[in-house]
Amino acid sequence: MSGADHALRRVSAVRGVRGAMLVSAPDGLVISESSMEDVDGRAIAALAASLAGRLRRAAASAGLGRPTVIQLRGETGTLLAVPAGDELLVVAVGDRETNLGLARLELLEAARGIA
Amino acid sequence: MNDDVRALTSELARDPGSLVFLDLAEVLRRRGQLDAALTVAASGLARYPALADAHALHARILAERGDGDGAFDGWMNALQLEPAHQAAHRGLGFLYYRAGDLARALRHLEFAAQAAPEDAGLRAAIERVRVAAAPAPAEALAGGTAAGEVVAEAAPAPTSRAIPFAIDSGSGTSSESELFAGLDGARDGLLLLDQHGLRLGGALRNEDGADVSDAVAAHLAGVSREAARAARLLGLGEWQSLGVECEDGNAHLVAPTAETVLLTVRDVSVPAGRLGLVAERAAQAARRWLERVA
Amino acid sequence: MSLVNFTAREITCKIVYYGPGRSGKTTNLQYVFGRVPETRRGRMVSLATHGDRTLFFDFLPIELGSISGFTTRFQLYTVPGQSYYNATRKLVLQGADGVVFVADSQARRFDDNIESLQNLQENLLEQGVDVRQMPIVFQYNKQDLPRDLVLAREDLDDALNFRGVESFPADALHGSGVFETLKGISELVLRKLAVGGPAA
Amino acid sequence: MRVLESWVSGPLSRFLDESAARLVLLMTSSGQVVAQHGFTRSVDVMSAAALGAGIMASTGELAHLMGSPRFGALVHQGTEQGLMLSGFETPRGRWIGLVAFGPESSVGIVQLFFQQFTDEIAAAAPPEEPRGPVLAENFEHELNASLRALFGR
Repeated sequence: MSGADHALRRVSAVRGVRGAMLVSAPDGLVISESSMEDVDGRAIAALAASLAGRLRRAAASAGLGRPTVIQLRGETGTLLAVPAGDELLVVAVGDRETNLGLARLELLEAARGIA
Repeated sequence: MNDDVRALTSELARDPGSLVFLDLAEVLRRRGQLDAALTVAASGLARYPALADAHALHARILAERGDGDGAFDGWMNALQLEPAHQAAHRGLGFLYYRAGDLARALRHLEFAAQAAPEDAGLRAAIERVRVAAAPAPAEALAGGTAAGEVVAEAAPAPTSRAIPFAIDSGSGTSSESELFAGLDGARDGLLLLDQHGLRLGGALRNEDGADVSDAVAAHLAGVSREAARAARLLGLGEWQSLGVECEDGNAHLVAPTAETVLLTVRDVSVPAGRLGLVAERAAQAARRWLERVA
Repeated sequence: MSLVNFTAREITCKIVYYGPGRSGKTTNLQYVFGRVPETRRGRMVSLATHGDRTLFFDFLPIELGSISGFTTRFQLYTVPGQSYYNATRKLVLQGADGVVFVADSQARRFDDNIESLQNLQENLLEQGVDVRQMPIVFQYNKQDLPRDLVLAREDLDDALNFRGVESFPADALHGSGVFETLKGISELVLRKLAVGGPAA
Repeated sequence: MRVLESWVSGPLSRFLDESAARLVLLMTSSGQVVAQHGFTRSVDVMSAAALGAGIMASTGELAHLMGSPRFGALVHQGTEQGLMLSGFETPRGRWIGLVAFGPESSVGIVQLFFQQFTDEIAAAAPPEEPRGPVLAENFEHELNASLRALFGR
């Protein structure tokens, strides 16, 4: 098992997380994914990368430097995305019960390992 | 003028491969001979399909003939060939304005102004679009800019008047100063914008103290739509907030109303959780203010 | 089948120049390309090898102008003639509204013409097209060559043109017969769209 | 945006809106244009359609030759813009979409919303109506005049 797969498995193991994936940021495609339940992995990759791209440009124009963690919270779940270098994103989707603090730490850890 | 046309026509006849078609089509256009202008521009374009000026002129003539779709395609082609093409940005600015897409209109007009900073007419149009309370496009876009006249003549009134109050990018109106009154960061870390990326109130400053409100607002145009789309397609329900931790600061986005977005920015010492609370308080203030000014 | 846009009042037809290798199909398109004003034609797309033989296809769109109030456009295609390119020929033939069969008039190419014509019939049949319903004209090219090298139009008609459709002697390199051929196939193709024509 | 049949425009404008694509060309598998957005000259559109259909047909043959199923989509990612070619079934037969997109979009976004678009197209297509005569009986005169003008005769 590759390092990336191992890292994704650790993210997926966090309570409430429905799945995790590694995404190519410029083209919004799945590189590798772990136990993605009930969600179209391709949609997650495309939408997360698009959102991350827009926020990266906005953060740069605000003088905030590069984004390190992105969290989109909805009524019933959360999308988390952490850039790993310029080209990759580690992404997780969790339900309402997700331990977001732990998921965030695992994603940061995974990104450090992959970048 | 007639002599102009005659001279240019015979020059073009002598050398069909020359770029004189641009001058001839332009002269015909100014004289209102749009059919002839179009024929000349189209044949020039067929010969020089990679010439941005030819696309832009062709588009301009189509716009004057009332073919907005054709003009849009032409100006987009010009930009693909020459991303900073001034006339194409100007033309698209006016088309977007006409369609009521003020954020895109503004972006294109600002690009156009970068290439022609001395163009007072363009600057005035930008200000008017910013304020977005113009009584009619013909007035808003006047000021001697030819493309403005063109599209304004052909254009019906803008369909979108979604912005219910004036946006003053100066020192702030009395009502705007009430927006985030009493809140920490009211003048440098809270920014309320509409869905088109136009600033409604508040301000954002970078670490050098420069006002970056408009640039950030432009980048966030459509962000609420995109957040809503992602949340919907990923089965996350309605979106509630978008948090962005960055190297040099943290940002938090919420939607106080369906048409607005509130950006809260603090330095990295403010943890993401607390930023959410600050943002929620500011969102309440924004909702109250929006109700008052509407 | 030809595309008809009733809203924009436009007709687009696909015409395929078929025939054995080196019979002059590309030359036909090149001549048309050279004669038609730039405003009325697109770029000529040629996917060819260095040996100038058509590898994939040549393509030339032309605008005829208004006919019965419809802006009428023709898409002219050639197929690669060499026998080993049959897969490509089948692809190009898909959806054709008319065929110009360009035969090489030289006596020594007689068998190649027959083989190519049979191949055309097989490929049409495979696509479920009734060969008798497909508008087709013949062009007997290279008639400018010395008399003793080429077959006469009557001989070629006897050998190839069983249906007795229109045929045109030609010297495509110098343009003779190219216009007449295009006119002939245009009439047949558009006849299918016309009042009183056989049902399309 | 230009469409051959009006029922295509709803799904197509939604696709353009969601994907932020720069150019879109829809064609039949034989290369006839069904709809387009972003091109200027109709003759360029026809060339692009002929090439797009040719590429799809030849890669289809290639897949067949190698014993693999037909390619769903072909993507070319350039430095300035990307291209996607994708075939899909409709009640009107097999169609092909050619999409060009810039950095404001991505392959992922284009593919995601193209899928939605093809679903909508499949659902929206009305049954094909039989076609009556299009041209006047004596069209030859106009045809000849057009051809003569075209060839400068």
